[in-house]
Amino acid sequence: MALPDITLQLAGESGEGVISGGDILTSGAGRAGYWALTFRTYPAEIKGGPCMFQVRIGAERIKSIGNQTDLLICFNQEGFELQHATVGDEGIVIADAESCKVSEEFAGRSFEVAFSQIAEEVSGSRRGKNMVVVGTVCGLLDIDTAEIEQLILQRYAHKGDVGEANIASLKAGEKNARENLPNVCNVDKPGPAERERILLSGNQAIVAGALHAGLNYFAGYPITPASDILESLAARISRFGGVAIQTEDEISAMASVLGAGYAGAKAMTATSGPGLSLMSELIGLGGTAEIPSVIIDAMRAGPSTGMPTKTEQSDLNQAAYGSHGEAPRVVIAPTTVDDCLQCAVDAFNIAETYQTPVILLSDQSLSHRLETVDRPDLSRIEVEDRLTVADPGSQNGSPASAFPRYKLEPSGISPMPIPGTPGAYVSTGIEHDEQGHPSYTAEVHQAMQDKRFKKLDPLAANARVTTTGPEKATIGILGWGSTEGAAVEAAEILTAQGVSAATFYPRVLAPLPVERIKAWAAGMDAIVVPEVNYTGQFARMVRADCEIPLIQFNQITGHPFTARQIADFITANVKTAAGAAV
Amino acid sequence: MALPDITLQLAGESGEGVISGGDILTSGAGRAGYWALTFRTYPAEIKGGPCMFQVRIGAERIKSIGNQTDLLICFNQEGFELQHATVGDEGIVIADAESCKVSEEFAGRSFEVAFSQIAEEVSGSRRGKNMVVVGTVCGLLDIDTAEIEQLILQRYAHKGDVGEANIASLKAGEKNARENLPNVCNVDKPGPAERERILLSGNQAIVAGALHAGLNYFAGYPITPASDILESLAARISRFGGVAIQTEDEISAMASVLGAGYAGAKAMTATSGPGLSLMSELIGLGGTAEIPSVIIDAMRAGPSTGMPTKTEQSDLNQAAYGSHGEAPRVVIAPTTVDDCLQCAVDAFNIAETYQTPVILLSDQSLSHRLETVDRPDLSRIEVEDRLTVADPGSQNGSPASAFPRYKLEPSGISPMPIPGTPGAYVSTGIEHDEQGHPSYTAEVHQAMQDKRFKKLDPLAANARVTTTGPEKATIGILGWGSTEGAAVEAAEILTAQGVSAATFYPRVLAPLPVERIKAWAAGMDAIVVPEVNYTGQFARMVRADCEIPLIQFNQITGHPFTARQIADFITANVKTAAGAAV
Amino acid sequence: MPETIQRDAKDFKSDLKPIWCPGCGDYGVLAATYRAFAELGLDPDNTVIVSGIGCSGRFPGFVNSYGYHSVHGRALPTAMGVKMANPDLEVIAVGGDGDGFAIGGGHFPHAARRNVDITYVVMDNQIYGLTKGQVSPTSLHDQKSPSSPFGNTEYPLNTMATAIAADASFVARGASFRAKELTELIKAGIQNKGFSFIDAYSPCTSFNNTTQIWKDGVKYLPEDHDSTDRAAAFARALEDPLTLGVYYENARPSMVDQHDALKKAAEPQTVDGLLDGYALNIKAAA
Amino acid sequence: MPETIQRDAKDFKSDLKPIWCPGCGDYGVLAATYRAFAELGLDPDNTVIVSGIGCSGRFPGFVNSYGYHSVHGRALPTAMGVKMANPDLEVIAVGGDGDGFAIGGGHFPHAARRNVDITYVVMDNQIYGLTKGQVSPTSLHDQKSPSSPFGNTEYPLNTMATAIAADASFVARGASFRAKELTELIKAGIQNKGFSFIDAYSPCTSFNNTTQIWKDGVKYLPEDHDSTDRAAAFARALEDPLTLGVYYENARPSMVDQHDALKKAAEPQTVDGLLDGYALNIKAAA
Ligand SMILES: Cc1ncc(C[n+]2csc(CCOP(=O)(O)OP(=O)(O)O)c2C)c(N)n1
Ligand SMILES: Cc1ncc(C[n+]2csc(CCOP(=O)(O)OP(=O)(O)O)c2C)c(N)n1
Ligand code: SF4
Ligand code: SF4
Ligand SMILES: [Mg+2]
Ligand SMILES: [Mg+2]
Repeated sequence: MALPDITLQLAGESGEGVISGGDILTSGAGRAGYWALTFRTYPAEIKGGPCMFQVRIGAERIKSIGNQTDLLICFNQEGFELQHATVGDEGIVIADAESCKVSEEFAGRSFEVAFSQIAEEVSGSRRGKNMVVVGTVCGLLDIDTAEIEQLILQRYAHKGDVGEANIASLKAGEKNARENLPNVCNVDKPGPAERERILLSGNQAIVAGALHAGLNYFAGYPITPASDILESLAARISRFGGVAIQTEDEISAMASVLGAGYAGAKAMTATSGPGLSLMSELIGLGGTAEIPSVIIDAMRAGPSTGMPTKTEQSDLNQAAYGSHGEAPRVVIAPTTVDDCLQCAVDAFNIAETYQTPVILLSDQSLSHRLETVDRPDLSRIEVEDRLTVADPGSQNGSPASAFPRYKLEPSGISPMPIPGTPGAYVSTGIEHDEQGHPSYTAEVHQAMQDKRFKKLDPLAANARVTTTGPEKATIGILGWGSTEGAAVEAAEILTAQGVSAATFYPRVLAPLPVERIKAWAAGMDAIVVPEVNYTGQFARMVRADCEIPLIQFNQITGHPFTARQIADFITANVKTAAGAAV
Repeated sequence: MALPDITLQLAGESGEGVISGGDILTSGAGRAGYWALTFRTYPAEIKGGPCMFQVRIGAERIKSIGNQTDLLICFNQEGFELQHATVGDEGIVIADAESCKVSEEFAGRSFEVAFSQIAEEVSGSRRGKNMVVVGTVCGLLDIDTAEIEQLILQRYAHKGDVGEANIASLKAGEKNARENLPNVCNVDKPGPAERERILLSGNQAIVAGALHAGLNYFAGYPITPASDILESLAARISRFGGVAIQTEDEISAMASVLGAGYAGAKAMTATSGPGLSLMSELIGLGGTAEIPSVIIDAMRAGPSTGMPTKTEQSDLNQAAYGSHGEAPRVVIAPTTVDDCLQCAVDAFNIAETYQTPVILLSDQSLSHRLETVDRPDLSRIEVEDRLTVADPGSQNGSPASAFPRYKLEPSGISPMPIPGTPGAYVSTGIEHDEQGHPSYTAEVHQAMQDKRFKKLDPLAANARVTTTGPEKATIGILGWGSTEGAAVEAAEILTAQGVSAATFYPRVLAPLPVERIKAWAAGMDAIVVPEVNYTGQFARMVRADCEIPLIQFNQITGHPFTARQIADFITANVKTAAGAAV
Repeated sequence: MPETIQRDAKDFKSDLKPIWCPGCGDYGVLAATYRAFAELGLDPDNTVIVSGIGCSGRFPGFVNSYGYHSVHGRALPTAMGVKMANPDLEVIAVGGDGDGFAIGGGHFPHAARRNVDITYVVMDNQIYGLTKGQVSPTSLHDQKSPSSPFGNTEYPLNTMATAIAADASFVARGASFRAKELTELIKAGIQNKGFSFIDAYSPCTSFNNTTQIWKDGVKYLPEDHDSTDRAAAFARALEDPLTLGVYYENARPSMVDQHDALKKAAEPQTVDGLLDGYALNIKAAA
Repeated sequence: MPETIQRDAKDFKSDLKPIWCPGCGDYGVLAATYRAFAELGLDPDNTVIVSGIGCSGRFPGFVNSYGYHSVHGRALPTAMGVKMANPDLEVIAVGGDGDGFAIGGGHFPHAARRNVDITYVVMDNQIYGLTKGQVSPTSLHDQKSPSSPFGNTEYPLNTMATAIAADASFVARGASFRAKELTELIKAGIQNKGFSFIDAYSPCTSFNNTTQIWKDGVKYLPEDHDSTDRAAAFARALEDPLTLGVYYENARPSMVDQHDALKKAAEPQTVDGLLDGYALNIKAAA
């Protein structure tokens, strides 16, 4: 019987082409019409060390990393040792004949292929081992290799015969699999694609979204897993007329982003937790001086230096509350790769419209996973610009350098003059009156805090939310960020078990959409909040403001949730009002 | 009729001796057996500008700044203009005859005294104006000036005749008041003192407490209102064998404090909001590497640079959550000046016992208010030290530099070797195993986060709480920090009005004493949380963890609450279950 | 190019009265700045003054131009952001010795290395004025202050040497009480395409009143000083610190120039073009 | 004073195997450090190695001594805290060029000014190794990297010039592949009472493989170089950057010395004595 989708892992040593093999396989499967979503682990060493590439592919859109490994391909013994525990009860293991012995428990569902040897035979070099692996997978799953051959030719165009050698290995792997491993595993064939699709990572999607929104100033400091945003922009932003600068640290990056935003640019930085912490003071300045800015935080596992290559959703507190005093800012979290693109645009639109810092919380798993998504129609993704000053003279006519930059408008949003045009004023983080002049009276402070916080209210009411399932359900899953796919699948699993379940994923987390959460929650018998963190940061925010009972599901393995983990937690732990375990 | 206490204000121009006059008056009243508590405002200018000194004195311990001014002394017209609105319905105004005209509304309760002229007559210089003012107050309130004369002689010992001249002015002011303003206002005479008393500020009390706890390394960067902690320690820590260092910024200060703590010192830094924000990343390191440290945050009004000379309780979020990932730390808040001393000792005891950063949240009003308090008996304030290693060999005996520093003990607290003694290990903010070696497995991460968080549990259960009022009451006031005095007085006001009221002030805010709050809350019909901040940071923490309904009272005037403000808020806004407004 | 409007120093005065103490050197730096701006014919709407926190940090409020009062120590990276976002703006960064060399000191060498096109004027009073008189990185060894009651244990930072080591493209020292010369330095700094650093002695009359000593002690670099000789400039910087003048100049491509070159060399692209790079030319299974 | 135990370089090897790439220069610096420690007879229990984050930041883990792996850029202030808290400890700070001169660059001049008694060894590979190859402050102009695909627009920081401008009391340059000389430099740095800075070229074989160029290019300062002449040292620092040796020395009281003097001069006090200063000698009203 063919599976609706299949989760496969390539496990080996860094340097053996595990990752490049996985990349090409994913691309090839994508071009062959499959949907795909990847996940990988990184070695602790700078170079070398064990690594693993996982891809789940199927005929329908893939929402999460997959509950277990259906097909494990081991490049070496260590790969087997480290990964075999993830293999499902009916999962298949294919091991390198030369270097890997599979244990007894896989008897009957493990096979050997002499990857290196095959490569050597057909190409004269053992280097093609990973292509034999890719070919093996194509043979097993009946994926046409034509597209992959193209990719190989492109990738190795400047490397002499390497392309041809790799293609030979690929085909040899495929042939061997078709001949010697028939019907070992099967996956549903995809139907015709309804739309164009693209394959990219969360970080790549953020870059595309930011550029679409009009990004023209980027400053950042390298940090895993955000560095490739800096690198990608360094390579291409000049083609869009902007600049990308690698600063001496994150404080400098954020300070310069605010300077650029003040000067009228659409400015962004990208970092991970440690950098976000360092930006705390300046994020407070941005909120107080009301300067648009976008901060991408690709979360990694904390605390402190923590586990830089692992994923976690543990920066929400820092994003929402990090900064002394009470400095308003907006926090948003994308849930999928295509949502990264949309949220990047949203981030700029919100930053510009509300004149505020916007922190976009992605995470390591989302930053670096490759996902096939429908190609977004950019012409339909609207871009907004800030309210500037049409005729400052009419509003000003006042003494030198005293434009009422912080005018108390009912909306809380005051027109912002851009240096180079009339309307000179001083932007400041000192408490200030409408002209930006320092003022320490109770009235001014109250009025300005009101202005800065209340202007964000429309976001709570109007920002985007995705929800699945019925309005009245036994189980509601409330979450944020990259866990959505797993949560939606978990709801499907529960529904299939006869327990009605729904999901609710707001994009804007601060300000929290309190009324909308309450309205949705009213239809749920019990609400579970799954978070890849220790304390349940989002659950605590929701309890603080919505005053509804929640059940936290917290897990900090450094890996994303699987749907099964969420469903199992609910089945094991949640008793509904009726008293029965779900 | 004599008042139980009286709130008086001196209002004038910086440079006229308003502050020094107020200081001496407060000291003199203190020596005469009165209790006192002061409050002042600062000019916006670096030098010059209007300033105001307020002191409330009485026969019983003073808990808060006073609900209104009972006696306003104006050094000049601006002083009157800026402060007269604070004068109560029966309050008296005494104005400088030369420079100040009092408005009609004070007819019958305003008096003129020619402060400068009297000074000039008796001392040959108008400089003694402030001493005439002090003498006037002594005359009005029948305070013996003998002690004040002593203080003047001490203060001006090295300044030639200035002391004598000032005493002449003082006495002339007193005489004039006794002769020309008899029975204008009266305050209860204090009874005999039961214990020795001292008069000091919150910052001074923190310094004393820290030194008592064994502080031997201090590093800080100047910032209002914390600078005087650095200055005071620079002047005296060498007498205690320690060092105080002014670093190049707060990041350096905090890094060095952690270095010193690691090396075995009792180490502390002191800052205000902007500095605390900058320390975010390193506080996370302290929590992760489990290094004892104490951070004093003298909160000022935010956000950003905000209003540096004004008070606010708005850094709680930053203190509790500031740092990416999830890094445990302890947050404590003293409520009075003597409690500052006790809490400083507590902070070190907690830091040492639990091997964690401890953030002590004071605020501008507490930092700089002078308060008469019973002299603490230092011999009864216990000092605790960290768990070090008696015989590392027995636990170690293992390879080079692999002492199990992070051993998973049931208490979560592992013995900490001190450099210079056997037990070498590497302290790190990378996720690590028991030996401190980097480790990124799910099991290690989970175990170490459990260790770091759960070791703090005893604090929530056992840390100090103060509470007043009955166990069952109509109104419960739940708060933190320097608002306690006003809250307790507000409860007294409500009680006097026939509404039973109680207060609950925990010292340790993170970890939150959830069970104890819940137990106390169970006896209250309604719970009000007064905070000098905008969003209700503590209320939100309590709701997140205790899931009890709360009524927030938030005010951001830059000034401390008065008891009346809290009582009035409750009367106006709180309806109890019975439905009737309180 | 808009027509140049004749301007007067007082056109650059804002409606806010400085809150500095009587005699504070910052008044002199402010006056020199007004004059420099006027003489260069700067347009207030096209000029941005960026500062950090300190007495000197209040500077932008007193100038009729755009201003940006950042947090403590971040004037330089902020100014870089302003300039790189809109290279047409004239960007001046100002601040104190603490702001620029203590908390903000980490940004200085990088602004210099990048040669970002801004002029940075430090009002150097060898003290923290706003926080009431603690020693700063430029305070003298053994100097007494509230935070060094037994005398400063640290040795002062040599700002000229630091700037020359960082290869700033224009390095000069002036003084608030030498208004004409300071005006010229500020003008020269603004005219230099690249990072210009002007350390302006500016006495703090309240907490470190060096007015008289400085007035008595200042002198100028000799006529024959070769400001293009880096080693010679450094040697000068080790001599009498009260020597004023242009210590060092090293004209080279500015940060704006370099990024302009990148932009010019780049082929324009669209985001759709970018997405093409991720496209899957899907072949649906038959 | 405990009796000096004869030690061997391998006594300083920890049980953790370095995770550096094959050929990484950091191995050489590590070996030189083991030898320097052994030759000086340091006691592992009395020695603390402090680092920030980077490939080089992993260093303390590989040494049998106390270690402290701080966050990125904070090795110097951390080391100051360790040393000032317990001056009997031998404190060595290590790190990368990014750690020390980008994010941590603001601490460097102050460590030098204070003359804190530590030895700071920077493994300078002119690249960010751990984050996979972006340019660092010491990267060359025009150098290509993932974050400078069209060539580095910035100019490299001259670490020798920077240290001399900051008046560090011992300033030297070595190289990982000149083990014997590097060992001597580290020993001399540790023996200097005050802030010793050693910039050790340490090639990154994975992201900026300068091994051959550096090996071919290095030379030494001439015999007659006068390391006590600051101006001359600076002039040297402007010459061929591949020149190794002790550039500059300026012996003066260290931070520990200065604070020791304060402690010695101070009259001991108790907290009760301190409280006496706040005492109210209350006269209760009759
Ligand atoms: C992060 C932070 N730390 C500390 C302060 C307090 N602070 C304000 S200005 C200043 C130093 C002022 O000295 P300087 O830069 O020399 O300026 P000056 O007042 O002398 O002109 C300090 C420490 C602050 N505002 N922010
Ligand atoms: C605050 C913060 N920002 C960024 C990083 C990411 N990061 C880790 S090491 C490093 C730079 C490494 O370069 P270098 O200091 O030269 O050391 P090397 O790896 O070359 O030895 C960076 C940017 C971090 N860990 N923390
Ligand atoms: S304190 Fe000093 S620097 Fe500040 S305004 Fe007064 S004189 Fe100027
Ligand atoms: S990446 Fe470079 S610096 Fe890091 S271990 Fe490898 S060779 Fe050394
Ligand atoms: Mg200064
Ligand atoms: Mg490096």
